[in-house]
Amino acid sequence: MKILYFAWLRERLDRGEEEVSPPSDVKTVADLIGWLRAGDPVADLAMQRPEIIRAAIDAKIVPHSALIAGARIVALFPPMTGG
Amino acid sequence: MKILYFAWLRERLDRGEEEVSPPSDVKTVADLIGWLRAGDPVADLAMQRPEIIRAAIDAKIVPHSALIAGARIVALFPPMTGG
Amino acid sequence: MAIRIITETFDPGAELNAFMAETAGAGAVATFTGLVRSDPVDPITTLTLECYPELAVSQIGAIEAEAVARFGLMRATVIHRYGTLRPGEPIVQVMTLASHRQAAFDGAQFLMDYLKTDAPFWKKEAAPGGERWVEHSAGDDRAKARWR
Amino acid sequence: MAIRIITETFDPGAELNAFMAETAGAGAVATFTGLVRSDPVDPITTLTLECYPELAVSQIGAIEAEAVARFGLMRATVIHRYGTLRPGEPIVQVMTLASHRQAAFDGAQFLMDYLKTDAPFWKKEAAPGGERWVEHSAGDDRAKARWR
Repeated sequence: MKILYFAWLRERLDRGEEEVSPPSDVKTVADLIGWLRAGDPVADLAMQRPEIIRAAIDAKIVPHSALIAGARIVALFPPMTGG
Repeated sequence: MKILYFAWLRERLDRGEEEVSPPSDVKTVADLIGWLRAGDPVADLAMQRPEIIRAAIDAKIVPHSALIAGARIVALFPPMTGG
Repeated sequence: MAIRIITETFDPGAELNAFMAETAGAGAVATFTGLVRSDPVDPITTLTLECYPELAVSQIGAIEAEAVARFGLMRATVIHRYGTLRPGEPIVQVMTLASHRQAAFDGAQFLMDYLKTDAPFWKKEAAPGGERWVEHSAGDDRAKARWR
Repeated sequence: MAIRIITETFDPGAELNAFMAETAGAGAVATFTGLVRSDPVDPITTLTLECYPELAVSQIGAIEAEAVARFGLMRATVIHRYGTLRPGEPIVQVMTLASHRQAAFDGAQFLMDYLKTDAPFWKKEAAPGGERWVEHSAGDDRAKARWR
Protein backbone atom coordinates (compact mmCIF):
# COMPACT_ATOMS: atom_id res chain seq x y z
CA MET A 1 0.00 0.00 0.00
CA LYS A 2 1.31 3.44 -0.93
CA ILE A 3 0.89 6.37 1.45
CA LEU A 4 1.01 9.99 0.16
CA TYR A 5 1.70 12.95 2.43
CA PHE A 6 1.01 16.59 1.59
CA ALA A 7 1.87 20.10 2.80
CA TRP A 8 3.31 20.47 6.32
CA LEU A 9 2.74 16.78 7.00
CA ARG A 10 5.02 15.95 4.04
CA GLU A 11 7.58 18.49 5.26
CA ARG A 12 7.61 17.25 8.86
CA LEU A 13 8.01 13.65 7.72
CA ASP A 14 10.54 14.70 5.09
CA ARG A 15 8.92 12.40 2.53
CA GLY A 16 6.02 12.71 0.06
CA GLU A 17 5.25 9.00 -0.16
CA GLU A 18 6.20 5.62 1.15
CA GLU A 19 5.28 1.97 0.70
CA VAL A 20 3.99 0.26 3.84
CA SER A 21 2.67 -3.18 4.73
CA PRO A 22 0.60 -2.80 7.89
CA PRO A 23 -0.38 -5.97 9.79
CA SER A 24 -3.89 -7.35 9.47
CA ASP A 25 -5.17 -5.78 12.71
CA VAL A 26 -4.70 -2.32 11.15
CA LYS A 27 -8.18 -2.07 9.66
CA THR A 28 -9.14 1.63 9.46
CA VAL A 29 -7.51 4.96 8.62
CA ALA A 30 -7.41 5.68 12.36
CA ASP A 31 -5.63 2.37 12.95
CA LEU A 32 -3.18 3.20 10.16
CA ILE A 33 -2.34 6.60 11.66
CA GLY A 34 -1.81 4.95 15.06
CA TRP A 35 0.41 2.27 13.56
CA LEU A 36 2.50 4.84 11.63
CA ARG A 37 2.97 6.89 14.81
CA ALA A 38 3.91 3.85 16.88
CA GLY A 39 6.70 2.90 14.51
CA ASP A 40 8.40 6.29 14.09
CA PRO A 41 9.01 9.14 16.61
CA VAL A 42 9.01 11.72 13.78
CA ALA A 43 5.61 10.49 12.55
CA ASP A 44 4.36 10.37 16.14
CA LEU A 45 5.17 14.07 16.54
CA ALA A 46 3.92 15.10 13.09
CA MET A 47 0.52 13.44 13.68
CA GLN A 48 0.21 14.23 17.38
CA ARG A 49 -3.20 15.77 16.67
CA PRO A 50 -4.69 13.06 14.45
CA GLU A 51 -8.11 14.76 14.50
CA ILE A 52 -6.83 17.47 12.15
CA ILE A 53 -5.40 15.00 9.63
CA ARG A 54 -7.65 14.40 6.59
CA ALA A 55 -7.54 11.20 4.58
CA ALA A 56 -8.34 9.96 1.08
CA ILE A 57 -8.36 6.39 -0.21
CA ASP A 58 -7.74 5.97 -3.93
CA ALA A 59 -8.48 9.66 -4.60
CA LYS A 60 -11.71 9.78 -2.59
CA ILE A 61 -12.02 11.61 0.75
CA VAL A 62 -12.90 9.27 3.61
CA PRO A 63 -13.45 9.52 7.38
CA HIS A 64 -10.93 8.04 9.82
CA SER A 65 -13.34 5.13 10.32
CA ALA A 66 -12.99 4.02 6.69
CA LEU A 67 -11.56 0.53 6.11
CA ILE A 68 -8.23 0.40 4.30
CA ALA A 69 -8.57 -3.19 3.06
CA GLY A 70 -7.92 -3.25 -0.69
CA ALA A 71 -6.67 0.36 -0.82
CA ARG A 72 -3.89 1.04 -3.30
CA ILE A 73 -3.16 4.62 -2.23
CA VAL A 74 -3.94 6.25 1.10
CA ALA A 75 -3.31 10.01 1.27
CA LEU A 76 -2.90 11.87 4.56
CA PHE A 77 -2.91 15.68 4.67
CA PRO A 78 -3.74 18.80 6.69
CA PRO A 79 -7.02 20.74 6.19
CA MET A 80 -7.20 22.09 2.65
CA THR A 81 -6.69 25.74 1.75
CA GLY A 82 -7.71 25.92 -1.90
CA GLY A 83 -9.60 28.55 -3.87
CA MET B 1 -39.74 73.97 -18.40
CA LYS B 2 -38.90 70.97 -20.54
CA ILE B 3 -40.62 67.63 -19.98
CA LEU B 4 -39.00 64.38 -21.15
CA TYR B 5 -40.97 61.16 -21.64
CA PHE B 6 -39.50 57.66 -21.91
CA ALA B 7 -40.48 54.13 -22.99
CA TRP B 8 -44.17 53.34 -23.32
CA LEU B 9 -45.12 56.75 -21.93
CA ARG B 10 -43.20 58.38 -24.80
CA GLU B 11 -44.87 56.02 -27.29
CA ARG B 12 -48.37 56.59 -26.00
CA LEU B 13 -47.92 60.37 -26.06
CA ASP B 14 -46.14 60.16 -29.41
CA ARG B 15 -43.51 62.63 -28.24
CA GLY B 16 -40.21 62.39 -26.34
CA GLU B 17 -40.21 65.92 -25.02
CA GLU B 18 -42.17 69.14 -24.88
CA GLU B 19 -41.92 72.65 -23.50
CA VAL B 20 -44.62 73.59 -21.02
CA SER B 21 -45.46 76.60 -18.87
CA PRO B 22 -47.68 75.39 -16.05
CA PRO B 23 -49.55 78.00 -13.99
CA SER B 24 -48.25 78.93 -10.56
CA ASP B 25 -50.69 76.68 -8.67
CA VAL B 26 -48.93 73.63 -10.21
CA LYS B 27 -46.37 73.18 -7.46
CA THR B 28 -45.42 69.48 -7.30
CA VAL B 29 -44.74 66.63 -9.69
CA ALA B 30 -48.17 65.25 -8.78
CA ASP B 31 -49.73 68.63 -9.66
CA LEU B 32 -47.83 68.63 -12.96
CA ILE B 33 -49.08 65.16 -13.92
CA GLY B 34 -52.64 66.24 -13.06
CA TRP B 35 -52.28 69.41 -15.12
CA LEU B 36 -50.84 67.54 -18.11
CA ARG B 37 -53.73 65.02 -17.96
CA ALA B 38 -56.36 67.75 -17.66
CA GLY B 39 -55.15 69.45 -20.80
CA ASP B 40 -54.92 66.45 -23.15
CA PRO B 41 -57.12 63.32 -23.45
CA VAL B 42 -54.16 61.30 -24.79
CA ALA B 43 -52.03 62.26 -21.78
CA ASP B 44 -54.99 61.58 -19.50
CA LEU B 45 -55.18 58.00 -20.80
CA ALA B 46 -51.40 57.47 -20.88
CA MET B 47 -51.07 58.52 -17.22
CA GLN B 48 -54.33 57.06 -15.93
CA ARG B 49 -52.34 55.21 -13.25
CA PRO B 50 -50.11 58.06 -12.04
CA GLU B 51 -48.83 55.94 -9.13
CA ILE B 52 -46.70 53.88 -11.54
CA ILE B 53 -45.13 56.95 -13.19
CA ARG B 54 -41.64 57.78 -11.90
CA ALA B 55 -40.16 61.26 -12.03
CA ALA B 56 -36.79 62.99 -12.12
CA ILE B 57 -36.02 66.69 -11.83
CA ASP B 58 -32.79 67.85 -13.47
CA ALA B 59 -31.45 64.25 -13.62
CA LYS B 60 -32.28 63.37 -10.04
CA ILE B 61 -35.06 60.95 -9.06
CA VAL B 62 -37.75 62.60 -6.95
CA PRO B 63 -41.07 61.61 -5.35
CA HIS B 64 -44.37 62.95 -6.68
CA SER B 65 -44.43 65.36 -3.74
CA ALA B 66 -41.27 67.15 -4.98
CA LEU B 67 -41.62 70.83 -5.82
CA ILE B 68 -41.03 71.73 -9.47
CA ALA B 69 -40.19 75.40 -8.88
CA GLY B 70 -36.90 76.20 -10.60
CA ALA B 71 -36.76 72.90 -12.48
CA ARG B 72 -35.27 73.06 -15.96
CA ILE B 73 -36.05 69.45 -16.98
CA VAL B 74 -38.73 67.18 -15.53
CA ALA B 75 -38.61 63.57 -16.76
CA LEU B 76 -41.59 61.22 -16.49
CA PHE B 77 -41.22 57.49 -17.16
CA PRO B 78 -42.45 53.99 -16.33
CA PRO B 79 -40.66 51.75 -13.77
CA MET B 80 -37.13 51.04 -14.93
CA THR B 81 -36.00 47.71 -16.34
CA GLY B 82 -32.22 48.02 -16.53
CA GLY B 83 -29.45 45.59 -15.82
CA MET C 1 -15.01 53.80 -9.79
CA ALA C 2 -16.04 53.93 -13.40
CA ILE C 3 -19.32 54.10 -15.28
CA ARG C 4 -19.71 53.60 -19.01
CA ILE C 5 -23.08 54.11 -20.70
CA ILE C 6 -22.51 53.11 -24.32
CA THR C 7 -24.34 52.10 -27.48
CA GLU C 8 -21.57 50.07 -29.17
CA THR C 9 -20.87 46.52 -28.05
CA PHE C 10 -18.01 45.68 -25.67
CA ASP C 11 -15.63 42.78 -25.12
CA PRO C 12 -16.39 41.23 -21.69
CA GLY C 13 -13.02 39.49 -21.38
CA ALA C 14 -11.00 42.52 -22.43
CA GLU C 15 -12.94 44.62 -19.91
CA LEU C 16 -12.20 42.10 -17.16
CA ASN C 17 -8.50 42.11 -17.99
CA ALA C 18 -8.38 45.91 -18.08
CA PHE C 19 -10.16 46.05 -14.71
CA MET C 20 -7.67 43.60 -13.20
CA ALA C 21 -4.62 45.36 -14.60
CA GLU C 22 -4.48 47.50 -11.45
CA THR C 23 -5.30 45.19 -8.59
CA ALA C 24 -3.04 46.92 -6.05
CA GLY C 25 -2.66 43.87 -3.85
CA ALA C 26 -6.37 42.99 -3.70
CA GLY C 27 -7.21 39.36 -4.14
CA ALA C 28 -10.84 38.98 -5.24
CA VAL C 29 -12.63 40.05 -8.42
CA ALA C 30 -16.32 39.29 -9.01
CA THR C 31 -17.79 39.89 -12.46
CA PHE C 32 -21.35 39.68 -13.68
CA THR C 33 -22.13 39.76 -17.38
CA GLY C 34 -25.72 40.04 -18.58
CA LEU C 35 -26.43 38.85 -22.11
CA VAL C 36 -29.48 39.26 -24.31
CA ARG C 37 -31.46 36.13 -23.54
CA SER C 38 -33.57 34.31 -26.08
CA ASP C 39 -35.87 31.43 -25.23
CA PRO C 40 -35.45 28.77 -27.97
CA VAL C 41 -39.22 28.08 -27.79
CA ASP C 42 -40.22 31.75 -27.93
CA PRO C 43 -37.27 33.55 -29.52
CA ILE C 44 -36.79 37.29 -29.78
CA THR C 45 -35.15 39.00 -32.74
CA THR C 46 -33.86 42.09 -30.94
CA LEU C 47 -33.84 43.78 -27.56
CA THR C 48 -33.91 47.57 -27.61
CA LEU C 49 -32.89 49.50 -24.50
CA GLU C 50 -34.03 53.08 -24.15
CA CYS C 51 -31.94 55.22 -21.81
CA TYR C 52 -31.91 58.59 -20.11
CA PRO C 53 -28.12 59.00 -20.08
CA GLU C 54 -27.79 61.99 -17.73
CA LEU C 55 -29.91 60.26 -15.10
CA ALA C 56 -28.11 56.94 -15.70
CA VAL C 57 -24.76 58.53 -14.88
CA SER C 58 -26.04 60.15 -11.69
CA GLN C 59 -28.00 57.08 -10.52
CA ILE C 60 -25.25 54.55 -11.27
CA GLY C 61 -22.66 56.87 -9.73
CA ALA C 62 -24.68 56.95 -6.50
CA ILE C 63 -25.19 53.16 -6.55
CA GLU C 64 -21.46 52.56 -7.10
CA ALA C 65 -20.46 54.92 -4.31
CA GLU C 66 -22.84 53.14 -1.95
CA ALA C 67 -21.50 49.70 -2.94
CA VAL C 68 -17.88 50.81 -2.45
CA ALA C 69 -18.62 52.24 1.00
CA ARG C 70 -20.88 49.45 2.17
CA PHE C 71 -18.72 46.48 1.18
CA GLY C 72 -15.28 48.10 1.41
CA LEU C 73 -14.63 47.61 -2.28
CA MET C 74 -11.37 48.87 -3.67
CA ARG C 75 -12.87 49.48 -7.08
CA ALA C 76 -16.08 48.94 -9.04
CA THR C 77 -16.92 49.37 -12.71
CA VAL C 78 -20.32 49.32 -14.40
CA ILE C 79 -20.71 49.08 -18.18
CA HIS C 80 -24.29 49.35 -19.50
CA ARG C 81 -25.38 49.46 -23.10
CA TYR C 82 -28.44 50.91 -24.75
CA GLY C 83 -29.77 50.84 -28.30
CA THR C 84 -30.76 47.77 -30.29
CA LEU C 85 -29.06 44.47 -29.37
CA ARG C 86 -29.32 40.93 -30.70
CA PRO C 87 -29.53 37.68 -28.71
CA GLY C 88 -26.23 36.69 -27.15
CA GLU C 89 -24.80 40.21 -27.10
CA PRO C 90 -23.63 41.62 -23.76
CA ILE C 91 -25.96 44.22 -22.19
CA VAL C 92 -24.29 44.91 -18.87
CA GLN C 93 -21.15 44.04 -16.94
CA VAL C 94 -20.27 44.87 -13.35
CA MET C 95 -16.86 44.19 -11.83
CA THR C 96 -15.82 44.57 -8.21
CA LEU C 97 -12.40 44.36 -6.57
CA ALA C 98 -11.99 43.57 -2.88
CA SER C 99 -9.56 41.91 -0.50
CA HIS C 100 -11.92 39.01 0.14
CA ARG C 101 -14.37 37.09 -1.96
CA GLN C 102 -17.53 37.74 0.05
CA ALA C 103 -17.20 41.52 -0.32
CA ALA C 104 -16.55 41.20 -4.05
CA PHE C 105 -19.58 38.92 -4.55
CA ASP C 106 -21.86 41.05 -2.34
CA GLY C 107 -20.79 44.24 -4.12
CA ALA C 108 -21.49 42.79 -7.55
CA GLN C 109 -24.90 41.43 -6.51
CA PHE C 110 -25.84 44.70 -4.85
CA LEU C 111 -24.91 46.63 -8.00
CA MET C 112 -26.94 44.30 -10.23
CA ASP C 113 -29.98 44.36 -7.92
CA TYR C 114 -29.97 48.16 -7.90
CA LEU C 115 -29.32 48.49 -11.64
CA LYS C 116 -32.42 46.36 -12.30
CA THR C 117 -34.74 48.74 -10.47
CA ASP C 118 -32.95 52.10 -10.18
CA ALA C 119 -31.07 52.64 -13.46
CA PRO C 120 -33.05 54.52 -16.12
CA PHE C 121 -33.17 51.91 -18.87
CA TRP C 122 -36.30 50.46 -20.42
CA LYS C 123 -36.24 47.22 -22.39
CA LYS C 124 -38.41 46.42 -25.41
CA GLU C 125 -38.36 42.98 -27.00
CA ALA C 126 -39.06 42.47 -30.70
CA ALA C 127 -40.21 39.00 -31.72
CA PRO C 128 -41.73 37.61 -34.94
CA GLY C 129 -45.16 38.21 -33.37
CA GLY C 130 -44.57 41.87 -32.51
CA GLU C 131 -42.97 44.15 -29.95
CA ARG C 132 -43.53 44.46 -26.22
CA TRP C 133 -42.06 46.47 -23.34
CA VAL C 134 -40.49 44.27 -20.68
CA GLU C 135 -42.47 44.68 -17.48
CA HIS C 136 -40.88 45.73 -14.24
CA SER C 137 -40.42 42.62 -12.11
CA ALA C 138 -41.67 42.26 -8.55
CA GLY C 139 -38.85 39.75 -8.05
CA ASP C 140 -36.36 42.52 -8.83
CA ASP C 141 -38.00 44.70 -6.18
CA ARG C 142 -37.63 41.87 -3.66
CA ALA C 143 -33.99 41.32 -4.67
CA LYS C 144 -33.28 44.99 -3.99
CA ALA C 145 -35.22 45.00 -0.73
CA ARG C 146 -32.94 42.41 0.88
CA TRP C 147 -30.14 45.02 1.05
CA ARG C 148 -32.15 47.39 3.24
CA MET D 1 -18.87 21.33 -17.01
CA ALA D 2 -15.14 21.68 -17.16
CA ILE D 3 -12.27 21.43 -14.71
CA ARG D 4 -8.73 22.53 -15.37
CA ILE D 5 -5.98 21.92 -12.80
CA ILE D 6 -2.91 23.62 -14.24
CA THR D 7 0.52 24.95 -13.33
CA GLU D 8 0.93 27.56 -16.08
CA THR D 9 -0.82 30.93 -15.76
CA PHE D 10 -4.08 31.68 -17.58
CA ASP D 11 -5.75 34.71 -19.12
CA PRO D 12 -8.91 35.53 -17.10
CA GLY D 13 -10.54 37.60 -19.84
CA ALA D 14 -9.81 35.09 -22.60
CA GLU D 15 -11.27 32.34 -20.39
CA LEU D 16 -14.42 34.40 -19.81
CA ASN D 17 -14.86 35.01 -23.52
CA ALA D 18 -14.31 31.33 -24.34
CA PHE D 19 -16.86 30.38 -21.68
CA MET D 20 -19.41 32.82 -23.10
CA ALA D 21 -18.90 31.74 -26.70
CA GLU D 22 -21.61 29.11 -26.26
CA THR D 23 -24.33 30.74 -24.24
CA ALA D 24 -27.21 28.87 -25.90
CA GLY D 25 -29.80 31.51 -25.06
CA ALA D 26 -28.82 31.89 -21.39
CA GLY D 27 -28.59 35.40 -20.05
CA ALA D 28 -26.41 35.48 -16.93
CA VAL D 29 -22.72 34.78 -16.41
CA ALA D 30 -21.05 35.14 -12.99
CA THR D 31 -17.27 34.99 -12.76
CA PHE D 32 -14.99 34.96 -9.75
CA THR D 33 -11.26 35.44 -10.15
CA GLY D 34 -8.92 34.92 -7.21
CA LEU D 35 -5.55 36.63 -7.40
CA VAL D 36 -2.43 36.23 -5.27
CA ARG D 37 -2.93 38.90 -2.62
CA SER D 38 -0.12 40.87 -1.09
CA ASP D 39 -0.55 43.24 1.81
CA PRO D 40 1.55 46.37 1.11
CA VAL D 41 2.50 46.52 4.81
CA ASP D 42 3.44 42.84 5.05
CA PRO D 43 4.23 41.76 1.48
CA ILE D 44 4.79 38.22 0.27
CA THR D 45 7.25 37.31 -2.46
CA THR D 46 5.56 34.12 -3.67
CA LEU D 47 2.60 31.88 -2.96
CA THR D 48 3.17 28.17 -3.58
CA LEU D 49 0.20 25.86 -3.94
CA GLU D 50 0.70 22.18 -3.39
CA CYS D 51 -1.88 19.92 -5.02
CA TYR D 52 -3.05 16.32 -5.12
CA PRO D 53 -4.26 16.40 -8.75
CA GLU D 54 -6.16 13.09 -8.88
CA LEU D 55 -8.16 14.03 -5.79
CA ALA D 56 -8.63 17.61 -7.07
CA VAL D 57 -10.28 16.33 -10.25
CA SER D 58 -12.65 14.02 -8.37
CA GLN D 59 -13.48 16.57 -5.65
CA ILE D 60 -14.03 19.51 -8.00
CA GLY D 61 -16.01 17.29 -10.38
CA ALA D 62 -18.37 16.39 -7.54
CA ILE D 63 -18.66 20.03 -6.40
CA GLU D 64 -19.43 21.20 -9.95
CA ALA D 65 -22.07 18.52 -10.47
CA GLU D 66 -23.74 19.53 -7.22
CA ALA D 67 -23.69 23.23 -8.16
CA VAL D 68 -25.18 22.53 -11.59
CA ALA D 69 -27.99 20.41 -10.12
CA ARG D 70 -28.71 22.64 -7.16
CA PHE D 71 -28.88 26.00 -8.96
CA GLY D 72 -30.00 24.82 -12.40
CA LEU D 73 -26.83 26.05 -14.03
CA MET D 74 -26.43 25.49 -17.74
CA ARG D 75 -22.69 25.30 -17.44
CA ALA D 76 -19.85 25.78 -14.94
CA THR D 77 -16.09 25.90 -15.33
CA VAL D 78 -13.40 25.82 -12.65
CA ILE D 79 -9.76 26.68 -13.38
CA HIS D 80 -7.33 26.19 -10.48
CA ARG D 81 -3.58 26.58 -10.55
CA TYR D 82 -0.85 25.08 -8.45
CA GLY D 83 2.90 25.62 -8.25
CA THR D 84 4.68 28.86 -7.37
CA LEU D 85 2.84 32.12 -8.11
CA ARG D 86 3.69 35.77 -7.66
CA PRO D 87 1.48 38.57 -6.25
CA GLY D 88 -1.20 39.68 -8.71
CA GLU D 89 -1.23 36.41 -10.66
CA PRO D 90 -4.57 34.58 -11.01
CA ILE D 91 -4.94 31.46 -8.82
CA VAL D 92 -8.50 30.42 -9.50
CA GLN D 93 -11.44 31.31 -11.71
CA VAL D 94 -14.97 29.96 -11.60
CA MET D 95 -17.60 30.80 -14.20
CA THR D 96 -21.28 29.91 -14.16
CA LEU D 97 -23.96 30.27 -16.83
CA ALA D 98 -27.66 30.43 -15.97
CA SER D 99 -30.90 31.93 -17.22
CA HIS D 100 -31.10 34.34 -14.30
CA ARG D 101 -28.57 36.28 -12.29
CA GLN D 102 -29.34 34.87 -8.85
CA ALA D 103 -28.63 31.30 -9.95
CA ALA D 104 -25.38 32.37 -11.62
CA PHE D 105 -24.23 34.28 -8.53
CA ASP D 106 -25.26 31.52 -6.10
CA GLY D 107 -23.55 28.85 -8.20
CA ALA D 108 -20.29 30.80 -8.33
CA GLN D 109 -20.32 31.51 -4.58
CA PHE D 110 -21.14 27.89 -3.78
CA LEU D 111 -18.25 26.70 -5.94
CA MET D 112 -15.80 29.11 -4.30
CA ASP D 113 -16.95 28.23 -0.77
CA TYR D 114 -16.47 24.52 -1.44
CA LEU D 115 -13.14 24.97 -3.23
CA LYS D 116 -11.79 26.77 -0.15
CA THR D 117 -12.45 23.83 2.14
CA ASP D 118 -12.86 20.72 -0.04
CA ALA D 119 -10.34 21.02 -2.88
CA PRO D 120 -6.94 19.43 -2.13
CA PHE D 121 -4.69 22.45 -2.40
CA TRP D 122 -2.39 23.75 0.32
CA LYS D 123 -0.98 27.27 0.24
CA LYS D 124 2.43 28.32 1.49
CA GLU D 125 3.46 31.97 1.57
CA ALA D 126 7.08 33.06 1.20
CA ALA D 127 7.97 36.48 2.59
CA PRO D 128 11.29 38.24 3.28
CA GLY D 129 11.02 36.91 6.85
CA GLY D 130 10.51 33.27 5.91
CA GLU D 131 7.89 30.79 4.79
CA ARG D 132 4.61 29.73 6.37
CA TRP D 133 1.71 27.44 5.54
CA VAL D 134 -1.59 29.32 5.26
CA GLU D 135 -3.89 28.07 8.00
CA HIS D 136 -7.29 26.65 7.32
CA SER D 137 -9.86 29.36 8.05
CA ALA D 138 -12.84 28.89 10.37
CA GLY D 139 -14.54 31.62 8.31
CA ASP D 140 -14.26 29.37 5.26
CA ASP D 141 -15.93 26.55 7.19
CA ARG D 142 -18.77 28.90 8.11
CA ALA D 143 -19.09 30.08 4.51
CA LYS D 144 -19.47 26.48 3.39
CA ALA D 145 -21.88 25.62 6.20
CA ARG D 146 -24.48 28.15 5.01
CA TRP D 147 -25.22 25.96 1.96
CA ARG D 148 -26.31 22.97 4.05
